[in-house]
Amino acid sequence: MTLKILYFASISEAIGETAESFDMEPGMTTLGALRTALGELHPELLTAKNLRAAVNRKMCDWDAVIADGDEIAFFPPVTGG
Amino acid sequence: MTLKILYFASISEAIGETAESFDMEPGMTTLGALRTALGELHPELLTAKNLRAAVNRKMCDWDAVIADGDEIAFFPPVTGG
Amino acid sequence: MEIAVQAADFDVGAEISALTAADPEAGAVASFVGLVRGGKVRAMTLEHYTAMTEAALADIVTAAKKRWKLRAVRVIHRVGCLLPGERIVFVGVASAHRGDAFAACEFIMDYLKTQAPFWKKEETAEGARWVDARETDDLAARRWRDGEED
Amino acid sequence: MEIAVQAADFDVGAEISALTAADPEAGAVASFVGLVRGGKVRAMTLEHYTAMTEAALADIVTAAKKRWKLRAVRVIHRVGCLLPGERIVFVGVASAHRGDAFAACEFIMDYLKTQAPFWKKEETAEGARWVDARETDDLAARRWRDGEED
Repeated sequence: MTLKILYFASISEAIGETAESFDMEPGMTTLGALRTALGELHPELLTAKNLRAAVNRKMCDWDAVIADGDEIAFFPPVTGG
Repeated sequence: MTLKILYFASISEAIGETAESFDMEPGMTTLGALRTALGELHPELLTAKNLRAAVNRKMCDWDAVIADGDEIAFFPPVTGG
Repeated sequence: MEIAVQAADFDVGAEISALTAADPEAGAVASFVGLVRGGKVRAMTLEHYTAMTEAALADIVTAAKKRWKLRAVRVIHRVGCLLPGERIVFVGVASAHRGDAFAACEFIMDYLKTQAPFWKKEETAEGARWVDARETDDLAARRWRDGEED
Repeated sequence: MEIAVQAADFDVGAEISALTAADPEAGAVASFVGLVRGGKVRAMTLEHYTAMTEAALADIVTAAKKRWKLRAVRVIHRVGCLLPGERIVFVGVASAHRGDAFAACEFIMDYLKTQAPFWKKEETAEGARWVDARETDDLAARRWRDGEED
């Protein structure tokens, strides 16, 4: 399945990308599994402290199920307001 | 001793006065005693629900001590804001 | 001047801006505006105990400053005749962080409602009547006492 | 429009007035303004997740409306480059009574601080750095969960 991956703030700077497309093997269907798989390309995703993620623009826990075509964003804890 | 007495809001309307001077017998030195003494002139002070009072512009309990020349105000619970 | 008791209306935006003007450490402003509610009320008259009012408000502000870290405080309370929709009261509190600003602003309003010598008289089609104190206001003020250190 | 994410500044007084305009039942407006603090910070850049930001703020407002009786809510958050003293965020809540307005305004700020996808980067004499999330913000948001009914 193909996923749209976005990176924000310090994560984006560390990886050097703001967006990419990622093809994931079938059978690995959680946000946590995606993080592990993407971590082979971008080890920053594994070492980042308190990494957060959103699936289709909703903040999710690592056990969230993901599907083909989803928009997945990785970012540090938010600091607005 | 001579006291300056002020009435506000519904208390003032019920009594029909906003201010008066009151001479109190020596020996009766609390706000509660003053209320009882003034109540003979203005029974509204005895029957008013939740009557409040201030001595020299500070809200006080009925056991507050009063002295010659004090400014004493009687009023209902406040409703500003 | 931190405290004002006045017949005139006030400019909420200007008051909030003034609380942080020239203070680079003030990152948070919590504020409150109370207005005359409509419905059956045609007009409202606010009586007050002139000689005591500002001192009572100043005592409330002093208590708030003792309890929280505040950068600036402003309290404005109107008196006289007000129409529905008109502003009655403004409380603004500036602080470095929002927790202190929110708590102090609500504390000042809760104490103002039970300690400051103002009385409202409403005019309706059935005549004029003095507004009754709300028991919930006493409860609101009382809850701050549970956490007091002294 | 209840929610705005914009580069432009906003008029706090006009926003607060608009919350109660033509609503005779709105007797209370609690509001909050957050500003860029100075000190070592020369400028601040706010990045955000454009496609998600307004939806995240709308979810927070919906949760507040479910929990308290509110008449109107307004949330404005700026993005882009801001200087010390400039406004970053506005939250205004109108209600019949002040308790609901204060609680909802603080709730919205606490959730915004932990749930809305904004990130601040500060520029100082030593260079630029991403602002760290504050643990106290997590604690502030968490305390609203203790009282939740569902």
